[in-house]
Amino acid sequence: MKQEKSIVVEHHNFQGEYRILRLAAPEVGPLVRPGQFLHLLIPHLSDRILRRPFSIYKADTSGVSILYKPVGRGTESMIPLRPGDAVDIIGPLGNGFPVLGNNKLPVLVAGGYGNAALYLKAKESPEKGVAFFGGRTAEDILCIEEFQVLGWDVRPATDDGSLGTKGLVTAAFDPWMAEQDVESLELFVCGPNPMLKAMGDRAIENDFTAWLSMDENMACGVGACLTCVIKRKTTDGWEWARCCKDGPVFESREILWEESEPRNTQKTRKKD
Amino acid sequence: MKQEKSIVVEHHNFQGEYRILRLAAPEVGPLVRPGQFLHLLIPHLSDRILRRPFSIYKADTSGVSILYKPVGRGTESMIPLRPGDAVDIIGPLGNGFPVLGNNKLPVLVAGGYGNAALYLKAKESPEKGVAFFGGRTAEDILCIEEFQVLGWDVRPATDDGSLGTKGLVTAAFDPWMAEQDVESLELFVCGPNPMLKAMGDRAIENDFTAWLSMDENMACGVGACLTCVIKRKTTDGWEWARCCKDGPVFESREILWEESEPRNTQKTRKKD
Amino acid sequence: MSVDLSIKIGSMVMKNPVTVASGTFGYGPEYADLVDLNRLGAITVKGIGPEETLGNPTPRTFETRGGMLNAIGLPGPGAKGFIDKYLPFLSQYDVPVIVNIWGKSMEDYGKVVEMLDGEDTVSAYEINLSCPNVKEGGSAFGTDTDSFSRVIELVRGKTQKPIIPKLAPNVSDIGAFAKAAENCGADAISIMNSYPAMAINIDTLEPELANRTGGLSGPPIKPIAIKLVWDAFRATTLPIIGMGGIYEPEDAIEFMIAGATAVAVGTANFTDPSTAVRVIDGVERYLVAKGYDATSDLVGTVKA
Amino acid sequence: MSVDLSIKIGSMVMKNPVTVASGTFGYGPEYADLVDLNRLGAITVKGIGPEETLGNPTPRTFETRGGMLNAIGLPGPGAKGFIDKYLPFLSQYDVPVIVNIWGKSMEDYGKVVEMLDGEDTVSAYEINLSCPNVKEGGSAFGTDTDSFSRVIELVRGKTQKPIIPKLAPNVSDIGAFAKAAENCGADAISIMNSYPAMAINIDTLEPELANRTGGLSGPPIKPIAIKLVWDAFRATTLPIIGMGGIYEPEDAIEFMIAGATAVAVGTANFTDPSTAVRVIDGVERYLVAKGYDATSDLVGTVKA
Ligand SMILES: Cc1cc2nc3c(=O)[nH]c(=O)nc-3n(C[C@H](O)[C@H](O)[C@H](O)COP(=O)(O)OP(=O)(O)OC[C@H]3O[C@@H](n4cnc5c(N)ncnc54)[C@H](O)[C@@H]3O)c2cc1C
Ligand SMILES: Cc1cc2nc3c(=O)[nH]c(=O)nc-3n(C[C@H](O)[C@H](O)[C@H](O)COP(=O)(O)OP(=O)(O)OC[C@H]3O[C@@H](n4cnc5c(N)ncnc54)[C@H](O)[C@@H]3O)c2cc1C
Ligand SMILES: Cc1cc2nc3c(=O)[nH]c(=O)nc-3n(C[C@H](O)[C@H](O)[C@H](O)COP(=O)(O)O)c2cc1C
Ligand SMILES: Cc1cc2nc3c(=O)[nH]c(=O)nc-3n(C[C@H](O)[C@H](O)[C@H](O)COP(=O)(O)O)c2cc1C
Ligand code: FES
Ligand code: FES
Repeated sequence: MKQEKSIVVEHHNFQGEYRILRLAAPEVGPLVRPGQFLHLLIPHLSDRILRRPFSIYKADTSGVSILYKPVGRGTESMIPLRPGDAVDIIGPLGNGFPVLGNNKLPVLVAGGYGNAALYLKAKESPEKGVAFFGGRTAEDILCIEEFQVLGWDVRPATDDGSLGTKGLVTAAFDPWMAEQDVESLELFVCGPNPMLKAMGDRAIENDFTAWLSMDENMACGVGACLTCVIKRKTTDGWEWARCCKDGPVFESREILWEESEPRNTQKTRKKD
Repeated sequence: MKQEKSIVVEHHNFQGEYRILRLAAPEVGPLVRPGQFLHLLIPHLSDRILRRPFSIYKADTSGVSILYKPVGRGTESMIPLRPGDAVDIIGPLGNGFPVLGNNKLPVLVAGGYGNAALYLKAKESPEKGVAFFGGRTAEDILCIEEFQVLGWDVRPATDDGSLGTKGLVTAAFDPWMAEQDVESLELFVCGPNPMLKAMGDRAIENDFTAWLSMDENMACGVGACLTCVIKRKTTDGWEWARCCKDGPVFESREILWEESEPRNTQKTRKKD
Repeated sequence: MSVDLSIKIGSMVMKNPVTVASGTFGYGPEYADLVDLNRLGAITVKGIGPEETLGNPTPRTFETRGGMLNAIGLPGPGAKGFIDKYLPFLSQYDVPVIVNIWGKSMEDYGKVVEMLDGEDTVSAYEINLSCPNVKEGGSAFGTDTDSFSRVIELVRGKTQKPIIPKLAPNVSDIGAFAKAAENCGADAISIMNSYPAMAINIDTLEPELANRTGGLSGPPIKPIAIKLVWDAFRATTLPIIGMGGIYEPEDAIEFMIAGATAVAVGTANFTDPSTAVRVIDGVERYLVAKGYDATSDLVGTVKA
Repeated sequence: MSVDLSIKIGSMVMKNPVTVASGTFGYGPEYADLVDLNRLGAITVKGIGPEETLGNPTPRTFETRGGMLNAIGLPGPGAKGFIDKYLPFLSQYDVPVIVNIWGKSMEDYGKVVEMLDGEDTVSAYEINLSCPNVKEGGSAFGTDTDSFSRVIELVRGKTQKPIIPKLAPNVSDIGAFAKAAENCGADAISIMNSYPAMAINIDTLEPELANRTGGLSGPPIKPIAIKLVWDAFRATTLPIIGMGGIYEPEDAIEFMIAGATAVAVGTANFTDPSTAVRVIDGVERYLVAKGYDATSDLVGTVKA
């Protein structure tokens, strides 16, 4: 974990509303493992004091990239960033995804910016399995070709049927799962909480492993403030675990879902 | 007085650190009289809530211009303004300079952005007299040629002697005054408070009229908050007068200077 | 589609729940070129004492991060001067006038009401018991429930018009003051005045305000004000006029959900004089969008 | 050219006057990768109670205009857990450790001190009498001088180490609490805790925090904190640890001029973990530039 004044190298529209921001960050870049995130101080956002967390989409020794969607005051304020601008980042943060178990078939499941969070995992994974990507429309499904180039079998699902299966990601996943040797599956999931819960439930029912990258509001990002806690099961009940430090990735069996309807913290609409 | 979403037409360096900002403002422009000012809401200055007052340098039916120097958080934040950007202004504010008395010789005295505040007066005045401009160096003395073109006899004074008389503006003014029919002089003064006081003292001692444009911190700019008050003499003492509404121009005899050393509110150094 | 924006504070009817905060809108004429005064729910004027007063020395205001400090100190024309200079102007408008009153002593409050009470244009009194910027009275009355109550009782004895004590924010239990106001016959309460605060120039070592301390207002205090309104709402049945950092319609709506029947736009007038009208329009849009019939349906609906 | 930055709080020597505010810096290890802990004047850890506790449900924080609300609610490992999990780490550093302690009852405060007092690594206790986010104790102790005094006396009876009551800001007369702390044998006082506040989501009508209300911290509260420090400074001879919205060296200097012997960097750690070190360097530069020999020369020098 480092704090670094990174420099914008590239910043432009990626797809739909998503934008890509590439940062020169020679201190942070080399440390990144798949599933980790950055805590970014948005420049000139002088009436907001908190950093914003973003999954690390790509990283190498020279720096990092993120994919983001302007959804609020902070992300909107990032739009004018230009090459050469300085951006203060802390990272890499969180423990990221574990390495694939022996004799497991890796399955990626993503929604929203989850695709970005899974790219490094997809790249690193020695085995290339199946990737289920969900979104509202075709426009919301990011990076399909990139995953295909890496050798993944990508199966999109869209609410409006504009790409792949019509429906939630589960509509594509469930029939596929029915034909698998389920115990050999190992899932890496990043998306809105309802998707995480749906996949976690399937993992528990069907006895496979599912690593869920949890999305909680954060203040410090380093484990100090106890904002981002989720309930983690213990032998005799539960304890709080910090998403930023103990997560964001947890195995499905660790998580005690609080509400019948998990709160979707992935914002989709703009508001101030 | 109008509130208007003006549009930046031109914005660039003028001289030294001074910048010129021209705004399309068809509602405010036509109302302007010499010596009035604008109250400007600096865009994107989201952690500062107060407007900033600026003398109106030029105005016509299409809009207004100001000359300003970046000296602090607000004025620094104006630098990135580009043609096409919207700027919320309220103006014209204040009562401005009165018309020249009969058989009077008009004399302009200015320091800092005072030159900008006097330009419209110089233009409007039927008689063109003498203009004394003071500054630290030649760079600080604005618009000499523009005043000359209008027919004014410009007499600069600089602290370092890089232009005109070496010394304060009084070093140029006093010897000149000694040779005049002083009672026929009518002064229009805009500059730092010590300059205003110096000229006011001379007016009182020598029995001529001096209109002083006072510079006080402002909040509302329209007379509502009672921030910008100065002491105005009354028959039996003094009362508060609002610089923004009752001023900014007062005759030298109206002003009760509070301190032996008047506080210089014209900022010269940058600080946050 | 149409929603009833009007509210009542005692006998005073406001056509919408939005007034301006005392001291941020002068006596009416100052903003008349920029704001259609007839749009406002009420005009609340700068504090009026029994006599003409000078207020504090300068500097009187200072800009802080996101907000401002003021120590204007209640200069003004006094009740008689106000009647002569400003009431004729205000009487031209179809808007209730709330006169904010203050005194250095308990008796002063009574005196100013006696002087104003015959004027039809005066619709209600907001009793400033919380000015952080005058040595005598003001804040002292606002932080002690006994003297607080006595001022309200005294004013109550002098007028049939609605009286609205303005509470001090720097107390541990605002509910106690809300209840005291109710018990003493007040018609509503205003929350909050600016918060006692200070800024020091580190070059000169001098306070930035001549009065040394002042009141913090604007966006920084909004979350404090929301909590005070909610606390008071649960302690009293009196209507509350909520204020503190209202800049957008959403801010006003938040105050109303917390328990404010009406709101006042203060410091925002300096930033953008169109704020009050924008807030009125935005509150109306929100009520329509949410399907409410009347402003009152929203008041105190916080799910807490 | 060289200036003595060190200060003393009772028997505790700090090599410079800058610590971190409890709850914003974890227990030490969390920021150790980003901040050279040995540079700090002291490390103040998150509030420790006698037992392991869970704190409040989520959401626990909310960003407001220019600041934030928190209602973390004092989760933590308890005194025993703290000793086992964090003291070994903290003992590696050459920095005094101030343990912020809290309790639901008066006895709790005594218990936690008893459990910690044998540990050499614990240098001092900051007694949290002002947490806005726990129902029992906390704030209630901080807004009533009697129970405030009794907690301090009780803790005083259990330890020789410096004790530093942390005062609640939502009181009318902070001086009374400062004096009470002095009379009860405290070694210093801390001012201020976050200010009781609230935010409501206008779409859902729900409070933004699960706890409904929380504490406002960050830049918005600085002018309030400066005034409280100045008020307390004139009421007591105890050293004051000032905090509330310190983001830049200039902010810390302003607190010191107002009367703070030391300062704590809180919410700013979230924005920029390098703040505390930047503040230390900036204070030193300022003292050198102004020709002071020691930090203490600056304390309380406001010309007011
Ligand atoms: C571990 C993690 C990884 C993320 N990765 C990505 C990514 O790769 N791409 C992307 O577009 N977004 C990502 N997000 C979400 C991103 O942080 C939010 O979109 C962003 O914080 C919204 O900020 P805003 O100021 O635009 O919105 P606002 O709504 O104005 O923000 C208001 C407040 O809410 C908080 N907040 C709002 N939404 C979220 C959220 N979903 N999670 C946490 N805090 C939130 C903000 O921190 C802020 O304090 C990630 C979030 C987490 C926790
Ligand atoms: C009637 C009038 C006319 C003016 N005309 C011009 C002009 O033509 N050109 C020009 O460059 N400047 C002019 N000024 C000064 C200009 O308003 C200040 O330079 C500006 O307010 C500084 O803002 P800042 O945010 O950059 O500085 P900061 O120091 O960051 O501002 C901090 C606060 O101090 C106040 N403040 C600081 N300096 C002044 C000042 N001199 N007068 C009033 N308030 C101040 C600001 O309003 C703000 O609230 C004029 C001021 C007045 C009162
Ligand atoms: C410049 C100024 C002058 C004020 N004068 C008064 C006053 O005379 N009487 C009063 O009760 N409140 C006065 N106030 C307080 C406001 O009415 C209001 O309670 C406070 O500013 C909080 O609201 P805001 O944040 O919207 O400004 C004044 C506030 C400001 C900023
Ligand atoms: C997330 C968070 C947690 C806090 N936890 C504690 C705590 O456990 N004990 C305590 O005394 N103060 C606690 N505080 C208050 C801070 O120590 C500090 O007094 C307050 O935030 C004001 O300083 P600041 O504006 O610099 O943050 C907490 C503040 C925040 C923001
Ligand atoms: S965000 Fe602070 S502990 Fe996770
Ligand atoms: S600035 Fe408000 S009265 Fe002049």
